[in-house]
Amino acid sequence: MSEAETQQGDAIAARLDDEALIVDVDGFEGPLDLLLTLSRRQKVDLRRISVLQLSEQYLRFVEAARELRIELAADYLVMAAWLAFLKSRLLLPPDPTEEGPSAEDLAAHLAFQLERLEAMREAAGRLMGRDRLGREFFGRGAPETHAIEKRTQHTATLLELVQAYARLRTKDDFRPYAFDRTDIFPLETALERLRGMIGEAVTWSDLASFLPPGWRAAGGRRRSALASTFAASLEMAKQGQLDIQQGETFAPIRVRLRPQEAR
Amino acid sequence: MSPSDLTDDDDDNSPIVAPKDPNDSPGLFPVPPMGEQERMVEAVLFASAEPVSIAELQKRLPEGCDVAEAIVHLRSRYSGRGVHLVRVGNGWAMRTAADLGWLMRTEQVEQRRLSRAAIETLAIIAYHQPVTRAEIEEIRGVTLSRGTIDQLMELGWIRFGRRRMTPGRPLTFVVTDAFLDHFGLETPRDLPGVKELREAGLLDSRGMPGQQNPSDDDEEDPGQTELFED
Amino acid sequence: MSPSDLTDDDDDNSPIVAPKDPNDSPGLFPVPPMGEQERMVEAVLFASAEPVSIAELQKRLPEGCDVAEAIVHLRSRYSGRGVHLVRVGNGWAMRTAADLGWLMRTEQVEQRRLSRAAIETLAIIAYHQPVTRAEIEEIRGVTLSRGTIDQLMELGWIRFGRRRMTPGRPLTFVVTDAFLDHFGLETPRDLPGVKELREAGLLDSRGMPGQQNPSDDDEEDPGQTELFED
Repeated sequence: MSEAETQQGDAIAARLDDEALIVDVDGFEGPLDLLLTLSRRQKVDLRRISVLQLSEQYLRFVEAARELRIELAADYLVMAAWLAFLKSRLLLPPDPTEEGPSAEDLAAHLAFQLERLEAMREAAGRLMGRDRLGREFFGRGAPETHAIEKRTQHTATLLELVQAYARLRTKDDFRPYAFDRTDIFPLETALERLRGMIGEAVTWSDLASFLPPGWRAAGGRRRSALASTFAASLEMAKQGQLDIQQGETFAPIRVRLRPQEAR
Repeated sequence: MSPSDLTDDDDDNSPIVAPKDPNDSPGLFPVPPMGEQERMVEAVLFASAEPVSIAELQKRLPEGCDVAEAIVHLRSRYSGRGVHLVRVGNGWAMRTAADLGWLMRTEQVEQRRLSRAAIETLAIIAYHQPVTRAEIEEIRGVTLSRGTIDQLMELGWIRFGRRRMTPGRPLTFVVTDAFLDHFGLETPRDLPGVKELREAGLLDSRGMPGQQNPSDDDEEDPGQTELFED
Repeated sequence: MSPSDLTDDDDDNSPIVAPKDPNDSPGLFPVPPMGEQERMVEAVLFASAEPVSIAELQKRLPEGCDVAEAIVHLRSRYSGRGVHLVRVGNGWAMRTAADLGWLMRTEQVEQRRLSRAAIETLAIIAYHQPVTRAEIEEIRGVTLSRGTIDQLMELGWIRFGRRRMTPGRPLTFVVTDAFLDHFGLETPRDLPGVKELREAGLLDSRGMPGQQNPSDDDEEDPGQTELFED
């Protein structure tokens, strides 16, 4: 066999290999799982894995998947980008000015992640392979409950509890938007109050004297009540029920009942 | 059936009892020793929901086993113990010794689920404690019936907390250690938030923008922390 | 709790163990002899399908009984039998010997097949507990799908643990006594290979170099110290 033929043969074998993987791409539980599968091909202890070689294999896989127009999840592409970065760091001589972990540290961590994932896989296998209740060993088939004394016990699980709470919370979230009005003196109330009191104001009176008790101290409540009462006075002036007077800018606003003859 | 009946049975079936000549054995494997047979009968009777007949046991044990004899041995082994091997109708079963029946009485509890009002109230108390009656009503949007609080008190899951230092000094409610114990929580802080529930797939509704984790709120309220130390 | 722990308990509680002078007895009636106590524990454990905690046993037996000692006796009585007394977390239960599982075909329950993701997630929670969602995802290298946690919760094999005292105070997951019961484990320490994995550093939560290691903070939190010490 010529060298060219050998190369071609290798290429086909590699390609078949890759295709086998691609067909199974759905079977992988993410990029780390894929890396673990690829690393098994190196047939070495995971602690002695060549991360460089592994990165190349992974990048080749992603490339092949692209050629076959297989859409890879973003996770796989993120890992590809990271491995490409790692690969370049591993190939280049270390830059002493560069901060952060060395390429070797990063490679060692990747190897650790693979080893840990594999260890967990094995542990899961051993766990599921254990003698299990209801399969290899059994509890009492006829638990005894002599129904003599009946006592009602209410039970609830944590799941029910948190779901109940979530239901309440979610109900709240769907509440139609409403401004929570506290400390707001509504115009309607101001109008009503002013109408009731204006009869007493036969002489000029400070608008502020019409503010309801509890809304007179300086602050937000006073501002709100003053604004509403002022708006109410404008409304009543428009209706010809009162007169408004202000001596100069920022001077107190005064109102009085409009004399009968002026109406 | 008395042990003597069993012995009679033995005699009737003598050809299949522990054959000395392996050629007589109808099975492929040697018959297990009597101690093993006894263990097998013990396990089957323990795990069965119904009494098991000799015939059924014979079918389940390896060929060549002498179930009747195993039962005689097992029965005497359990005699005087807290559990007895008894004949029930056509079969055999394990039963608590009659003189210890009084021990079983606490088992007779009828489990009933909490009403929706109760579980919601409990949830509000757990997540918002210390919380007043008015606040519970505000959150649920309905009046709190007396029975609900009484029920939760009786269950030992809530208790009165300290009075709120607001006008009227209303009583507050808090959850108890029994509550934590029942729900497998170490502290009230371990209650999952709405966001976490959603992430864990325990909540179907869609994610709401700007949704807060209720437990995050807790942290901002210095009043909350004291309680957790109770 | 190992048998030696039980013995320690004995010492602690020695004043209430079978007082010789009836006047020492805290109850109205003399404490039953150990043989009787053993029968009672036997009856209660046989009657229950679920593990029963020492505390529960203590509550059901007459005052002054030494449940822990009775369990030690009972356990040795059942060793090698068709039914065993096994420890499950904080409780005790009677279970058939695993080598006789083949006899129990009629009792076998159809087990729901777990997805690979669910199995791995379960193993990670068991070996790394208490473990956060982010750590599970870091170990598996994929996002944890919502149904996975849901399924394991429904099986009653995992529950919420206490919150991690790190920024965001994430919830943790831990395995339950039902998990231990199902897999025939006395404590999480008995998980297969857990010691070797720990010694090999494979249970460390090691973050990417250069990134903040989430587990660093844990060390400072005494509350988080391994569940395996339970």
